[in-house]
Amino acid sequence: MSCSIFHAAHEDQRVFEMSDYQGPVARWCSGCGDHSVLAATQRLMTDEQLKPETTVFVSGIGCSSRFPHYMKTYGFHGIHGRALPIATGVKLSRPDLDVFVVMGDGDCVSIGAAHWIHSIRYNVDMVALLLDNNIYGLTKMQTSPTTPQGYKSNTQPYGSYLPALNPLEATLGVTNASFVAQTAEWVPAHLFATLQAAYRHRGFAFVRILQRCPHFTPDMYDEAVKQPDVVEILTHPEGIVVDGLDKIYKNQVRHDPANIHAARELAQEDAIRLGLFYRDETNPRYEETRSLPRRTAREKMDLLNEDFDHYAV
Amino acid sequence: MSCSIFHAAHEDQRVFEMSDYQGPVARWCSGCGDHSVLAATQRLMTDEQLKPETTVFVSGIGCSSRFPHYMKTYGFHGIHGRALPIATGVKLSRPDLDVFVVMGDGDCVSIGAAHWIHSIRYNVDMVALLLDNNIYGLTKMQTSPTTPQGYKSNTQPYGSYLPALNPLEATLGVTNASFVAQTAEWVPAHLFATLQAAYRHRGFAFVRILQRCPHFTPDMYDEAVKQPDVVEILTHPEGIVVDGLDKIYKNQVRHDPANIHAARELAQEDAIRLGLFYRDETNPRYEETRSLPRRTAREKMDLLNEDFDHYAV
Amino acid sequence: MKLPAVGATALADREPSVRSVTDLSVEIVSDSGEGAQKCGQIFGAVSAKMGNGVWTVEIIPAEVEPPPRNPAGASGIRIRLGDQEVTNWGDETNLVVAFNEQALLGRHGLNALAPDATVLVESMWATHPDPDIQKQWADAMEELSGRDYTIIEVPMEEQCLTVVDNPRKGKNMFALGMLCWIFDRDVERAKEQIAHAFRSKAAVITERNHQLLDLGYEWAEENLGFRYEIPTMEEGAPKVVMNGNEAIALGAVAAGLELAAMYPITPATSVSHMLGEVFEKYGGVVHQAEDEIAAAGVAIGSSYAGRCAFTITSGPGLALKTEFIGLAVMAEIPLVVVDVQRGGPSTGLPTKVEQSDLLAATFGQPGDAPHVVMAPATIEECFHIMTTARRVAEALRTVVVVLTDANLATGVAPFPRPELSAEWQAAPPDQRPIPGGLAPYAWDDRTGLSRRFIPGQPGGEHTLTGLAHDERSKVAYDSAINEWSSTMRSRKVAVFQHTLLPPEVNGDPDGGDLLVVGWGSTKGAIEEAVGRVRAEGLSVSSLHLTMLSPLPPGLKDIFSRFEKVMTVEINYSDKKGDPFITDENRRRGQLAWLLRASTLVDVDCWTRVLGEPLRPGRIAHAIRENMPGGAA
Amino acid sequence: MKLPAVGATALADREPSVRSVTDLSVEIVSDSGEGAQKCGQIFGAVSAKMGNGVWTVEIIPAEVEPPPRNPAGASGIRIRLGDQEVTNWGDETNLVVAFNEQALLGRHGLNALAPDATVLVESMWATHPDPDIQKQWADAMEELSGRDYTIIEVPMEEQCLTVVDNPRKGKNMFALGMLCWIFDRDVERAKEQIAHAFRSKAAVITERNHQLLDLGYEWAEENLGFRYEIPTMEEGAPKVVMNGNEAIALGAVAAGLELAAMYPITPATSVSHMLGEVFEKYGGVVHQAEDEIAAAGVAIGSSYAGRCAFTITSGPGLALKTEFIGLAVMAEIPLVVVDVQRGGPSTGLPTKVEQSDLLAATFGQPGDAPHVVMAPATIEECFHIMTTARRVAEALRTVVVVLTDANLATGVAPFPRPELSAEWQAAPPDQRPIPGGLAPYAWDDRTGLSRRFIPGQPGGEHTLTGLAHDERSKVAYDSAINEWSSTMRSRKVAVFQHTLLPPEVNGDPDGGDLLVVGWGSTKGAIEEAVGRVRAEGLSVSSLHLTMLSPLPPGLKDIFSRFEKVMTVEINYSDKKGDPFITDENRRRGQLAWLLRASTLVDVDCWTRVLGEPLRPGRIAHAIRENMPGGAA
Ligand SMILES: Cc1ncc(C[n+]2csc(CCOP(=O)(O)OP(=O)(O)O)c2C)c(N)n1
Ligand SMILES: Cc1ncc(C[n+]2csc(CCOP(=O)(O)OP(=O)(O)O)c2C)c(N)n1
Ligand code: SF4
Ligand code: SF4
Ligand SMILES: [Mg+2]
Ligand SMILES: [Mg+2]
Repeated sequence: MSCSIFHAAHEDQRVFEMSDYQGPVARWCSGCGDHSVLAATQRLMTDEQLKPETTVFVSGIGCSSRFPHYMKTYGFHGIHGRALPIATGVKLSRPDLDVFVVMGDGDCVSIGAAHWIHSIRYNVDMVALLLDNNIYGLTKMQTSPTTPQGYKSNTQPYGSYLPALNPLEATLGVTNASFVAQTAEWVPAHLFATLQAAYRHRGFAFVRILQRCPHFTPDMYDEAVKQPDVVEILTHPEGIVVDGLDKIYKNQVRHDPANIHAARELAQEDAIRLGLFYRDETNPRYEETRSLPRRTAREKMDLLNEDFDHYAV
Repeated sequence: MSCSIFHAAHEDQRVFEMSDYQGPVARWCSGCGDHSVLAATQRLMTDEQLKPETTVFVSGIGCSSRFPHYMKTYGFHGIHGRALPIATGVKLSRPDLDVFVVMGDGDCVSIGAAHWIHSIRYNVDMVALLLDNNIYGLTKMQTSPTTPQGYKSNTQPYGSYLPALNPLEATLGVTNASFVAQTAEWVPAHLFATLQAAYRHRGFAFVRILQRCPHFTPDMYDEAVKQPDVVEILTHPEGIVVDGLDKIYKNQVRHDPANIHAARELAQEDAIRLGLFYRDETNPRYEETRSLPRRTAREKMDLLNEDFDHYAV
Repeated sequence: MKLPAVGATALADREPSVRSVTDLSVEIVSDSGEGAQKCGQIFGAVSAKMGNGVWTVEIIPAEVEPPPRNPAGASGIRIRLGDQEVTNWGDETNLVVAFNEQALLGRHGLNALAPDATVLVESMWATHPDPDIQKQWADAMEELSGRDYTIIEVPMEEQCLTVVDNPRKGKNMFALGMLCWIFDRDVERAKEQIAHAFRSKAAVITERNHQLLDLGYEWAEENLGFRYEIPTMEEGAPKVVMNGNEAIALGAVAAGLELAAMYPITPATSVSHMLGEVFEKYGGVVHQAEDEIAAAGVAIGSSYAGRCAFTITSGPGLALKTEFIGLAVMAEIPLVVVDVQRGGPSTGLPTKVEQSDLLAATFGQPGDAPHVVMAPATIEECFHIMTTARRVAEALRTVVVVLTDANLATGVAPFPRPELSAEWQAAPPDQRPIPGGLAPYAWDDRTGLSRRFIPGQPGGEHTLTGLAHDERSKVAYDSAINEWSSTMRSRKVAVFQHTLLPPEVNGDPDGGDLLVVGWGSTKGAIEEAVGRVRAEGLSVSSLHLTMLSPLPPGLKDIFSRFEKVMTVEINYSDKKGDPFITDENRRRGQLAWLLRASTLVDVDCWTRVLGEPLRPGRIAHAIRENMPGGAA
Repeated sequence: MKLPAVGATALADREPSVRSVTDLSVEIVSDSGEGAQKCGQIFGAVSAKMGNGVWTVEIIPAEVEPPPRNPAGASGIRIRLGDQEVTNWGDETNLVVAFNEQALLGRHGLNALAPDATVLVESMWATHPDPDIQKQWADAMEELSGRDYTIIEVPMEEQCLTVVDNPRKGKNMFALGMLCWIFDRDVERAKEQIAHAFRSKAAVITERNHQLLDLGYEWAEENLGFRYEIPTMEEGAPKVVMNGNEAIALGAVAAGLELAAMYPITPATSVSHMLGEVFEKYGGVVHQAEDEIAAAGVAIGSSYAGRCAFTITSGPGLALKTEFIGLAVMAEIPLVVVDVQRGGPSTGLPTKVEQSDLLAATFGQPGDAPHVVMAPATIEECFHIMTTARRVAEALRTVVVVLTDANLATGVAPFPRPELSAEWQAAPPDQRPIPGGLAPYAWDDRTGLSRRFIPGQPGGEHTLTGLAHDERSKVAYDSAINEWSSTMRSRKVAVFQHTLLPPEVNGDPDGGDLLVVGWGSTKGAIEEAVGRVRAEGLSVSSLHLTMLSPLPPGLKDIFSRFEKVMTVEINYSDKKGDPFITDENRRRGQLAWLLRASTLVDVDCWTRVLGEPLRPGRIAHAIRENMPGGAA
């Protein structure tokens, strides 16, 4: 989102510290991946010097959706699955605001699926974060669409019946997708670089963040965390560039984010890949397409009188 | 769906004529593409000798969703956007029934989007027909997600603001997709062959049927109807085979329906392609995964007593 | 009685009989696509311009284009004319122009025609080459002959063919011509109106239609033996004529609403059609969302961001918005929800009128969700209520549900042109800094009111939530907080209730035998019925409620002055005396329920769900039947 | 008053004081993850086995694992013991075992502790290396000293370290040991129960827990100066002990339901956890749908196909099912909807009890949608009501909403083991041919009942629709059809109402000064309160309703025998005398509102939304305050 530039316009003497964005102590479990996403986001805001009063975090319901409460900005902790329509309304009538959306995997991919698909299509300029712990956290461990097949939960104690739905592949299948990336909460540098790229993207930036839930699924990303070799990093000058990451993550795959077909192939779950899968900034932003010159009350009344003329008896 | 075979099991002397499947005169506009889909479906049933009493047509709300009323089988004319969950419930508790779902583009792709995405994933054995006229018909010409960009409607009189959402690409992006085809209502032979392939597929068979709406969008498929050359036919021994079609449709593209990547590329809207994009019958059917031996009331009571023992004081 | 049209010569020189009336209904019925509605709209507009009271309502089949010549597929329009203002569609039709006998049969079957109605029917079918059609014609005439209709066969097709080669597209103007002669309408005015109606089309179209108009006029002059005369009113204050949905759309503009988030649904959609046309020039946006839930979410997001928005729908869509309405109430976000009621439950009767969403709109949200429900009674009120709704929603920081219905949505009538005021407009989002220490829900202990913070206001940063929260919008862990915040959300509605005035009694404020209470679109029909029975000497008055939740003050007091109180509504109630129906288990009209609970008065009800507006004659009949102490 | 635990030697030889009581509440509170709940469950089970009346209820924080040592994050369990059956969680806690002083502070803040409560609190924090913690401890003790608590410091950590290296995972068993000594519980039974509780874990776990149990027991024996004695009941009929959600789950099995379509939501989800475990062996399926709408759709599809299904949810989910409920009513498809109520509106108080979905469940559907709403009052009724609900839904071909709440869902108590009957089971889908000519809605004119056709039945082919339809399920074009089919859908509910018996009055059937009316989970608390005030000589009785729509017969008659009628509910109502609140605009309890509308009796209400079950003591107080003629 480029609104920060627009804000810079009317010059504002304030300089914001990290602490200017930090709300009350987060009430997530200790070790929860959400903590690192929160920290990275606060760092992003400091770097970009976003104004707390013109930044809005919208979320649904879930552990991850508590996110806005821990920011010192405007926040809208909505209802389960419906963060995106709310955010769309905010941005549609207030393009001057910076909008971030935080969703869980149940929130976005299950109950919120219709809004997710259609938000990709609207391409409203906002950052949409999917905090994917492959489980329903807040409601205490039920299967989510991204839960690996066979993984046991409280609703499916004999193991999930279906293969996990791949949010990247699905997103890349939707007409008008303009920014699709994946990162992991336990790779802070990559997480930050991804958030920054998403923020700077002009359009709907969808970021799937692999997130650990030590409380319910401590084993979920264990392998990926402990063995960097099972992870592949997508690299490209046009992609997400993180210096020095190759020291730990040896598997680097060059991928041009302009190539949708390659993106879709790479999105398959044969390996955990972090990076920018696809970006296309040429797609118009819906709120721009729809934005119109504002009228004064007077102007409106004159126009309204004209409209009434057509109905005059 | 293979249930007809299963039915054949308990031998049934009846032989069904087309008329055994024909309900009251359809109240669609004259020239509406829905008429031809109805005819093709009735012919399919005759060919496959489906039993009227074990066949269920489920639909949502819309012109196209009136479909079940015109069949002489069981039908469930549901509510807007929710045909798929209803059909899932029917098949889940009655795998012995043949289930067909008829949806409009607004019904399936707009309000029904979440169910559409998740039904692909469940892969319940049924035929899902998307009658796509790129418009809201019953409510009198509002923009639908598949309406071409710039096309004027009653809600968007200055032209649709967004590029049309491509249902094939989206479907192909969903994990567990098992049958994805496209046909056109004005090519009866291809329509029939596609319905037949869908019916015989064991799993969730998604068929997008390009459908004319002479009343509101007479021009929509005009070019494609008048100039066979703008249409490409996907051919492959494993695909949908229609003899003699090459006489009219010169553009034939060989495509192996086992190749998901090629399928996704071909699904792009650079040309109108008819045929089988993708098929994978190895995916388990959800209702089979979940099917369990039925218990007698007695057996259940004994089991229940055992369960109560765990709670005994 | 059935007379073939007398040959041209015959009438040429003798004067037609002129029937002078003060109130008359005309219908033009046809297959869909034959332009009957256009014909009626123009006729209505011309009549209004000439000073008659007018109410027109369209007859819309359930399918877009049902099979032709089909009783269930009749498409058309009714125009009711009067020497005074006309407030409703009336009782039965006195004059019918039918393009085929099957459409006519459809209307006959619905008892839409007066026993002595005059019918002008296309004659071609009688002699149609297809024997089945001839048979259908004969059977129809047989059936119709059971009533005292005066049936006149008119060779519309034959006549139109002299001007156009496809009469299907011309008959409506020929019919208009006939009506212009029969009612002595100013032909020039009619031609202007035609020109306006087809302004978007090529000029030749208008010309041809003018020719057809003249043709119909002349044919009638030469062949018809009767005319109608309806006194007109003085040209009073300037008027506008439109339907209720157009009034809602323009009302939204007048109210300063800038975002309409919707998902198509009959009969609400035409509001967005209208706004789709005009809204952008006001800087307004019609957002067609993927579903009704998203539409509500987008509207809420916009309101939260400082631009109060509205969402418009009908029953099934209202059901889907239930959860979001609860959120808006809990988080105190202003939201206007317009529900254009149709027949229910479920998909029900999508194109037909009903008033059965009242309880769902008021109590439909799980949890205790105090908010406001109001219903306009006239097309004019449809316009003004949008400003009221927006203001109340913002002042109370809550949801305002506006209940209109298919009757208002499709009914067309003139009303005094509003004197527009810039004051009606919403203020732009407040972006001033928030004074230090002020909380986002700094409820005034007494009133429950608080100042809304809008993103962009420095110092107002907070996270709004649908969880129980304290005045700082922090999630509530202390049990007392929930009790207190619930009290505050309820209190402000009570405060609003104190600003309301007791409704005015139509008839005798001092009381009488029976008080009829109504709400919404039935006002005109109820008051007309009450007028009739009062003329008969019955001691009956009526009361009409615009504010339904909270209810206005003084009701119990008013009710106490009447021996009996009865609501008249277009929703379902069990009929007294039906099998198994007792005073204990009887389902009552929805307003009756509300009134009983709040006043403890034994409010009776007379309701119907026939999928049509109530007819004043039937209401009058019901009143007579329900007079205390038995039928009058 | 605060006494440190007396040194081991001191007590060794003298007898502890034994406090003999008939009713006592114990709480174990801790940070989440310290096993307080497990400890309490085992203690409750053992106590029940020994013949005490028991009610346990868990204390669940709003977050999964809130920050440690945080008053708002207290996690734990309350166990109420009695010499008779215990029907509710009671008033305050008399004995508390706290793993840290902050959790204790949290409970203190919610007024959960009796003024003279005895507290056993972990002593390690007093001397914790972290000075902040020492400070917090000191401040807490300061705060607590304001009450007459008896605070005993217990070195739980220190003790447990002698057996385990991570006491966080052992303290709960140590605490259990202390409680076993204090209440003289049978240690062998306790060990069995431990073994059962950890059966899925390794044997060593059980062993270690047994050691810890003994350790706690011995420590208490040596160090505590008091014990409690609670008389036990005769071993009566065999009993089972479970919570309301487990009872719903087993009830669904008993009813022969084979498909539970759901989407997770607190506090309903544990029903599906239970069914997820056991349902498959019965041939049953738990389908976790993508959302609540789909869950309702899947259930409806299954019911339509001949296997009656149910869907389970809580407030926000009920809101989303609104449209589908309307369809099931309109198309006459049996459906059971279980709503485990929580605090609202919106997300509200997800883990807390409320009874505010009554009106939404009854009137929430746009259009007139007659259906049935019932509410179990006890855990035992949670089990049996599922069979009733399934049967009524199938017999009437309509929707039955079952309203339970978080209090029943999480409350655990023993009840007589049901005598299971195979009759309760649903019949397999009827697949017999349909007699020629029979219509899919062949309504019996008098009763509105009709035979349901199930796919697979030859000759029954038809298309079911949510559009208004005639008895052949054809879309209605004739206006009279809608009126008639609406009548039929309403009539069958009236017929059902005739099968109901008037509810029984608890107290004086002949009447008296005050009648308290309740519904759902509050029965135990209300009747206990009524018992207390009757003992004081007040003329008070109570009435509890299980059937809420339709209401049972005879209510008006019963009410007429009492000077005043008042509901007691866990939902919101304005308080009389509050600013701006008048008799006209007062929002009343939801049941009160229903009763006023149907009986026209001036039913008052006393309601609270504190996010906790009602306390009998507070109800008794409210009763005294509300006695006609002013406080007694
Ligand atoms: C309409 C509705 N349905 C269900 C719920 C219950 N609920 C709250 S959060 C949640 C899912 C949490 O999982 P996820 O979205 O993955 O977020 P996480 O807690 O894992 O971060 C559910 C089902 C709700 N609050 N509202
Ligand atoms: C919940 C709900 N929302 C909206 C509607 C109104 N509605 C009926 S059909 C329809 C869409 C029709 O378009 P489509 O699905 O493409 O079917 P078509 O008529 O074109 O065949 C809509 C919006 C409804 N009946 N229910
Ligand atoms: S439950 Fe999991 S997702 Fe939720 S806060 Fe704890 S660790 Fe994080
Ligand atoms: S409106 Fe279009 S889709 Fe509907 S019936 Fe007519 S032609 Fe078919
Ligand atoms: Mg999750
Ligand atoms: Mg369509």
